Amino acid sequence: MIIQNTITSLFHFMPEIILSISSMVILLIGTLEFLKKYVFQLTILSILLASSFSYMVYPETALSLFNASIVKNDITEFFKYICYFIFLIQVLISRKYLNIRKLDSGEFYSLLIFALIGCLIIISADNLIVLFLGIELSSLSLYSLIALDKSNSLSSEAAIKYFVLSIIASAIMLFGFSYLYGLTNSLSISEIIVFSNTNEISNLYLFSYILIFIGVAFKFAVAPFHMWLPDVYEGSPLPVTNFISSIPKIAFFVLAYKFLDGNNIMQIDNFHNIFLFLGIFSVIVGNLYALAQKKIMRLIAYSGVANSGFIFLALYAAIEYNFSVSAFYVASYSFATVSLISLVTYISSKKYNLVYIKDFKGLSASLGFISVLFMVTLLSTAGIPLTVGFYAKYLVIDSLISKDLILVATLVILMTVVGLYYYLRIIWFMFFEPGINSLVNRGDKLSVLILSFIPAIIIMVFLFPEPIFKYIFNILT
Amino acid sequence: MELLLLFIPLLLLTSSLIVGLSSNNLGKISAGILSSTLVFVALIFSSIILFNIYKHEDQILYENFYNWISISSLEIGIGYLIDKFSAVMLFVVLLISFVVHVYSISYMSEEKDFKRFFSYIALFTFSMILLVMSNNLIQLFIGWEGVGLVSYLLIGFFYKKESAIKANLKAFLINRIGDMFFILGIAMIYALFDSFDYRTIFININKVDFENLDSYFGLSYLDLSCLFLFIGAMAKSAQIPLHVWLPDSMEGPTPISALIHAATMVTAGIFMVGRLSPLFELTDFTNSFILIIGSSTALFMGLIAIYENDIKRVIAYSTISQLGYMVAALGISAYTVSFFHLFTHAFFKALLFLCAGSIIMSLHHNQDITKMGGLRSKLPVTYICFLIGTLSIIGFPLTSGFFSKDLILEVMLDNNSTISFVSYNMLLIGALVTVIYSLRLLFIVFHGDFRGGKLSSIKEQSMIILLPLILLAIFSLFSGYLIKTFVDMPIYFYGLKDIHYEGMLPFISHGILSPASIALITGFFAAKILYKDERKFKMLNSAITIKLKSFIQTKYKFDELFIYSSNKTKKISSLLASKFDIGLIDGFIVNGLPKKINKLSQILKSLSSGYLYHYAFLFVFSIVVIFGIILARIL
Amino acid sequence: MDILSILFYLVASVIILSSIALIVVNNTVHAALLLVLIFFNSAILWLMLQAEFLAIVLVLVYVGAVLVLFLFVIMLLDIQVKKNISKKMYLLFSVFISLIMFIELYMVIFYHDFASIQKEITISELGNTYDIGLSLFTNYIFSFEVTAFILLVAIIAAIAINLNVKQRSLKQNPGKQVLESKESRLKILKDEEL
Amino acid sequence: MITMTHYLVFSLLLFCISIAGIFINRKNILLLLMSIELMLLSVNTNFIVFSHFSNDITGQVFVFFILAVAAAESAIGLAIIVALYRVKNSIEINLINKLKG
Amino acid sequence: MISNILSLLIWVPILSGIILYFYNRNEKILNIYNVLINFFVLALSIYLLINFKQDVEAFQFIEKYNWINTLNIQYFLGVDGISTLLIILNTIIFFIVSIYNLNLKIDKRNQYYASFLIANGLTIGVFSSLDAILFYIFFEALLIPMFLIIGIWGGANRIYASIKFFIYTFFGSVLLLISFLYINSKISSFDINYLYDANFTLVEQEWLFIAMAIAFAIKIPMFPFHTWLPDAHVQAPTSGSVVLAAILLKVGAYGFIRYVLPVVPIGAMSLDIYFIILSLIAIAYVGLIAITQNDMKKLIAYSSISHMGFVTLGFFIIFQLFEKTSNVDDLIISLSGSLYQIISHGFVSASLFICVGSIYDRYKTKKISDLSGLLNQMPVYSWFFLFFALANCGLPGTSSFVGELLIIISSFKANFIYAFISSSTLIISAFYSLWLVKRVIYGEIKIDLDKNIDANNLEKLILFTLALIIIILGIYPDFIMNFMNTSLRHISETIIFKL
Repeated sequence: MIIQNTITSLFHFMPEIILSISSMVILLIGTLEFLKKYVFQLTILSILLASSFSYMVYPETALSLFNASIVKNDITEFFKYICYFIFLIQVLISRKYLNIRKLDSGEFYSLLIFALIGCLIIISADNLIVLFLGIELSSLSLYSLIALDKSNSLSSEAAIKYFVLSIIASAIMLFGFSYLYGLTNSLSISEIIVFSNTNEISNLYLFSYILIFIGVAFKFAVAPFHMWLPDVYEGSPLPVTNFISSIPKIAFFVLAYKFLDGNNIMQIDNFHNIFLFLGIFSVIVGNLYALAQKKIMRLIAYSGVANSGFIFLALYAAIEYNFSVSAFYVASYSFATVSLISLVTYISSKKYNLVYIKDFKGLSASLGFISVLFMVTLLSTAGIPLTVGFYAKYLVIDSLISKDLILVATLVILMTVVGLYYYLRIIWFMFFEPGINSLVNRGDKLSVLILSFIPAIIIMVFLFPEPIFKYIFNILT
Repeated sequence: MELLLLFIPLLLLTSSLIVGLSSNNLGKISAGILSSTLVFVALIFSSIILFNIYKHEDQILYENFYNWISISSLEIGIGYLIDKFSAVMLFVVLLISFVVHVYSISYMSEEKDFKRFFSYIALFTFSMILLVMSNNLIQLFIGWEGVGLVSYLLIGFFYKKESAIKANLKAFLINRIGDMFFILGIAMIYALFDSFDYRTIFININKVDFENLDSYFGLSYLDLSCLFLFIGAMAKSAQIPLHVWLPDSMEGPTPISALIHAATMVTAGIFMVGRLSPLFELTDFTNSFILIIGSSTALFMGLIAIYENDIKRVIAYSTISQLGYMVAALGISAYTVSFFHLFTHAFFKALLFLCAGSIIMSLHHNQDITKMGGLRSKLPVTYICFLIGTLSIIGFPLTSGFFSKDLILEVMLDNNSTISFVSYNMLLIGALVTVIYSLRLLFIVFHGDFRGGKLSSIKEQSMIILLPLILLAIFSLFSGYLIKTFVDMPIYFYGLKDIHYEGMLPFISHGILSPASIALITGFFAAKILYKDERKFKMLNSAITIKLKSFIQTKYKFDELFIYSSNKTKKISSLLASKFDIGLIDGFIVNGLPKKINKLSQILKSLSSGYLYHYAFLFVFSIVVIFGIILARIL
Repeated sequence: MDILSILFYLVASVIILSSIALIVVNNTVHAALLLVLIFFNSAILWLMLQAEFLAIVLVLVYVGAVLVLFLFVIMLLDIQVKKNISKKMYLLFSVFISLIMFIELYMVIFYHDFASIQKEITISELGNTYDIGLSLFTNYIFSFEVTAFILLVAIIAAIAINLNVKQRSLKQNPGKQVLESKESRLKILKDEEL
Repeated sequence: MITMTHYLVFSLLLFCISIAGIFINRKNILLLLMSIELMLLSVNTNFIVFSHFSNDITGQVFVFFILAVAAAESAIGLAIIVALYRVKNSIEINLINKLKG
Repeated sequence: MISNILSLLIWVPILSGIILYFYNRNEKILNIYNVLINFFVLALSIYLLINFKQDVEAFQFIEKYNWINTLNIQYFLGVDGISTLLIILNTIIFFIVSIYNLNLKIDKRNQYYASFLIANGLTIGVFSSLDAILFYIFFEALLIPMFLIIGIWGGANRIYASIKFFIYTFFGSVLLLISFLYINSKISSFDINYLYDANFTLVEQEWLFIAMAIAFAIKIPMFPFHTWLPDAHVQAPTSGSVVLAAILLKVGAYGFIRYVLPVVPIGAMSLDIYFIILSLIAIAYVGLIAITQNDMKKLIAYSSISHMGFVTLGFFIIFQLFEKTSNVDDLIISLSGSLYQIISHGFVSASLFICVGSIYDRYKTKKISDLSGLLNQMPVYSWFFLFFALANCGLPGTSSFVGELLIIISSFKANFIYAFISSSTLIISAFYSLWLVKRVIYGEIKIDLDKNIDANNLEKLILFTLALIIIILGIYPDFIMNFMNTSLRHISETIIFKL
């Protein structure tokens, strides 16, 4: 029976399997001189294949695979699609960048796909072991990806910082897992939730959750657990940063969702207030830090810290198990940040490196359309209307206000006003300042088309958000 | 009739627009003639109206012909209220305007902006008519501001002259001070009666319980509102202390001084008070105030004229002084008496100004009387006209000024109160002063020797200049005989004031035997000795007189007061702008706050060291804090 | 106090003491050897908890492989041993913070009643290794496969990161020389592309 | 009698010591890796304790995976350290602060 | 009758603006296209005006679609008398600006035009949206084109000004968002009609009032939130200044009358005294500041603030009027005064900025101390400038007089002091306007350009049109008064009903 179960499971798990096989194939091809140049194409092909398979094996009802190791349902599939899409764009846009830095080797793409697989496993894990392994698979791949860039002296520093801190976080999370296991005598997330709904919640149980969510907070880079993020953003190759900025966050959001949805622990004051206070703190710290930044990637990182704060606030607002707000926020933020970093990647795709914010000066003169895309994305990150980011912030503020946390809402939104300044600074550098900036390539029509995908989505969803809202509200409540 | 009334302002407006906006195709002379013709037509219309009003006794034309604003209960219209009072005023305005139009054709012929000038004076006449015809306070105010505007434009007609553009700004600003109070007064009246219409206001005047109204600054509601209205009039009619603009306004072309700054616009204040007499009648305080202001203006402004050397300024100060007489008469509720003086004054003062204009033209724009003298032989017609004007202003028996001024003095004396007695004496001295400065002017300009170089090149102006002078001279001589009309003139809703008047002959004889005659004779001799014979007296060089003289020559420092306050305003303004607005609000709060946030962020940035162990420490520290808080809450 | 208790305290105190020593010691080799000691003692502890298989794995994998790797690296890098330069205040504060963290969690654990989750301990007939193997290859087969990937990633990473692609020898490659063309050696850049 | 609490407190102590090791150490990066190993060891001990006292084998299975992952981690960690050493010619932690702010 | 006329009005300019953004070839086509679109919008708005039924109390031309059901947000458009007038003001000004822009010599012309077109559509959106969030979206989106206009085509210090403008107004609008969300959390709707029916406690109303009032006070701007405006004006290009002064400030005023007064009247009533004081300060103090400004645009900017003080005064005295007289008519008169002032100021300030802009184009300076005697060299401009300056100081016969008159007489009914301070504008505005004229227009010429630099026919047409509008509004205000009357009565009754 187990074997049969495993075989059906394998069928339903086809997309990930395709990815892992292709990852290994890519690794092999990368070593062969004459096939090396097809690595990129193969990566794209594998993602397309995986996502189309994912569509083919779309579960009609929720599925539990591999002896309750893995679940597949609407939510996991939804976020997986987002991951595939984002990953596709990231890979498409980073080819030239990698090429110049001689990073476009088989192992790079292979590790990237492994990182993706890790995240996909986190998304669909229903077992603490699988969860842990997924986390580690993606983290280990990411450490190595950061360290792979030998041309950049900062990359190994970023890698070691990420490595050490991330493992501390994992260890703390594991510590939480261990208590959780001890108390519930089970490693299955769904059983744990059943446990917390049937038993009285003891202090140790609460603390084990806190330990776990400190780990989650670390992965989201919520202040004060955010220190690694700017350094990693700055030190890693842009495609890796791009990955770190979005896909793990989606994965960890799903993790949080799985832990908290229908879990009585959410009703404990001491527990859900953590989200509130970390969220507020993160919004403040992120925005304040971002204000003083001179480097573009650090700025995006700190803005990410602020946005993670919003995600936590949204999670706080999910006391009534309404995770749609946070889900929408995560999705919208991931899209925006991917678009931002992809644009930076594209602009850096010549030997011209976009490091400082002042490097943006006069960009609109040479890359008019790209600047507009950049502006749209920035405005979305800032939460200005006409972009989907507005709804994201709107929903969070709305849910805070409906919980009568008006002061918090005001404080948080005033911090976004502070934050607006640094977004505007980039815009003004691009549009208002003169500058010599002919160091970028113009002709790459395909990349521009790809880059305009997300801004187009950002605006389209702003105009017609109802289907998305309906879908997300539907699957998450 | 209504049609005629509608046509009068329209004609003038058309004239103004046509002349003002026409292209170069319309020549100067033809523009002048066109404009004059239109005014003339309007004049004819107005005389028809005047005639009709007098034919049908007690007929009052009151109608709205245009609804300007109507919001719910608020209705403001443009209309007319023609009784004898306004009909006469209408006629005077149009007459003087016509005369000045004709005069200007020649006077301004050299100017580049000839047509602009004509456009302005037509616009002025239009506004003035709007004011005179008004049947509500707002229309009055519109006309009021309109004439102020044109006055502003005309004083600054020579826009390259620094003094001219200073003067016009000053004139407008001081008028605006009055307007501010005027509109406040209007607002107060409106708040009381919920209407701007004279009729509604006057009808309801008896229904208002004045006792129970709010009082401000110890003044009753009505006192204050009338006071505010009168302050408006003070500015327009150049009463102390808001008179300072009028002497400066002489920077404008001379015909303008005649039309606006002597005959018509400056009397708008008098007209307004007369028009609102039912209201003013009820306020004792304001009446006393008016009386004091009027009589002091009459006396003290006359004094200044004695030492003034600019021919136009002398006449300007004389105008202020004469306006003082009119205002004083208003103060004792003798509205028609005041109006009578307005009527006669309009002619002789216009005459004087136009004569002055003629002289100035002849002397190639020299206005300094110390450079004149002995012009009698060269400018005979002007001399005669000027003489008539002077006689009229000094109240020489049987000239128009005699009647009107004596009537004021009589009425003043008849009014049994201390203030009016004091005022009477002031006005009497004022009469003496009037005689002195008027004759001084006459003597210095026309008698003696010419002091400005060669006399031979000077010659009399053309008939277009002279004819208006003659016309006005005739009016100046004979308009006084209409005294009965004014004594019997009813004012809308106010009716007649009981004035002691027993007929022409007794009035003349009484007038000749009055103290005013003594003033006249004393003044004549004083002026003759001092300015015609130019005798020197030791007494005049004594310390006191010199001090007095220099005090008067400072013009009582009113100019300085206004310059000081305007400079102070500018200083305060720049101080506020730099210290408060840019310094405090903008610098400290609007830019200061972001700067502080930025500083905070810089500090935070410098705090993060980049060391791995610090990161780890912060990590654990945060965990400890979180645990601590939660434990503290649990235990 | 029974023998097991004595053993526990003995082993535990050795582990604690050597771990304290580990974090303050300057010499890396000493540290590595202390780690070996800790692992051995932990294995004893695990044996006391009837986890024989894991105890063996710990010794074999950790002491046998991982720590040897450590020592290799230590030798390879030939690190100069320098004194720890922690400032006194910082050191004190760090210890204090860790202590507080310990106290906090200690309070939570100490006041928790574990009686409810303790079950009667039975010893598996087929042995610990069998039990682990059974669940590993049935219930946790998926995890097992994922672990394989993780190890693969570790291998790839370890090699790729330190793979030095620099060409060390100056040996000519005639084939390559022949294939070179003008275009491949000389590229004319337009202004725009700069 | 040694109870579950004893074991748990022991492993907690171990955990705290190893965490202190990470930020007390300012020089040698290898010691960081060793501290991490200690941390994972304490986690493992925890799992085994729970597994033992609740008589459930899955805790030990988890430990098995943690051990495997920890091995992989140290491999990658050491690789990164070597790479770092190549760039900086040193592995002192107090020299790694190019990325900051 | 065209259905969806409001949507057309909003989206035609926005979409054509977006198209224009990507077209940058033939300048002539650009010009024609831009003017045509603006004209089309103007024509549409006039069509709206003609078909508007004045005596209907409810909103007209309603378009109501469920936009975001899940969040209660609707695509709900509709106009009443007030918004129709403001839309007309908007379209006229944008049309005039589009014609004025023909003369400009700028780079990125297509983007310039596009920004204006988009701003045009968004402003119409602000004026016609009846859903609070829709309003907020337009309100905030409007910042973006203005930000770009100031930032890209502005003067030397444009970045500071544009950032200040953007962040300051954004700061205000987030407070607005919070208020709307709070209201939604209580009544579960953003629909304006529900907002008007909603009842809140006094404390709620006070806080809501403060938040919303600050948002709109920044936009109007009221003292002490005004400091962004002079900077923005000075740095903005001429057309930008025109739009800023004529349209953007009105958005704030519109917000007050649409979303503050009728929604939280009790809160407004309990705090009205502070806002009255601020308005009075704006009138007197800001007017005083205007006097010594050396930059013409700054001067006009400060005068704008001072004039907008009248608007807010007219808004906030209504409560005291109600207490004193309990007569709806008094409220309507006061509000009419304010709205008239809004419309009039739209045209007057636009004209002044066009004049100053043209002077700047020729002399390359806006400093008053650098200029003198322009009448000698560019008489047509100077006469128009003089006229507009006179209109600015509220001369009867021009449109500004009407509003000021109504507000002064209403404020007297409320309190003597209010009237006293507000009427001081007669002096102050004359001081700054005419002193400006004296220094710039009159006198001897200082910079002799020795060229024929007077207005060309196009500029003459623009100036003449504006002057004509100002005069017509001055002598025939009844048209607008009647137009607004029903709507104002409706709003006043809503306010009174809630009190």
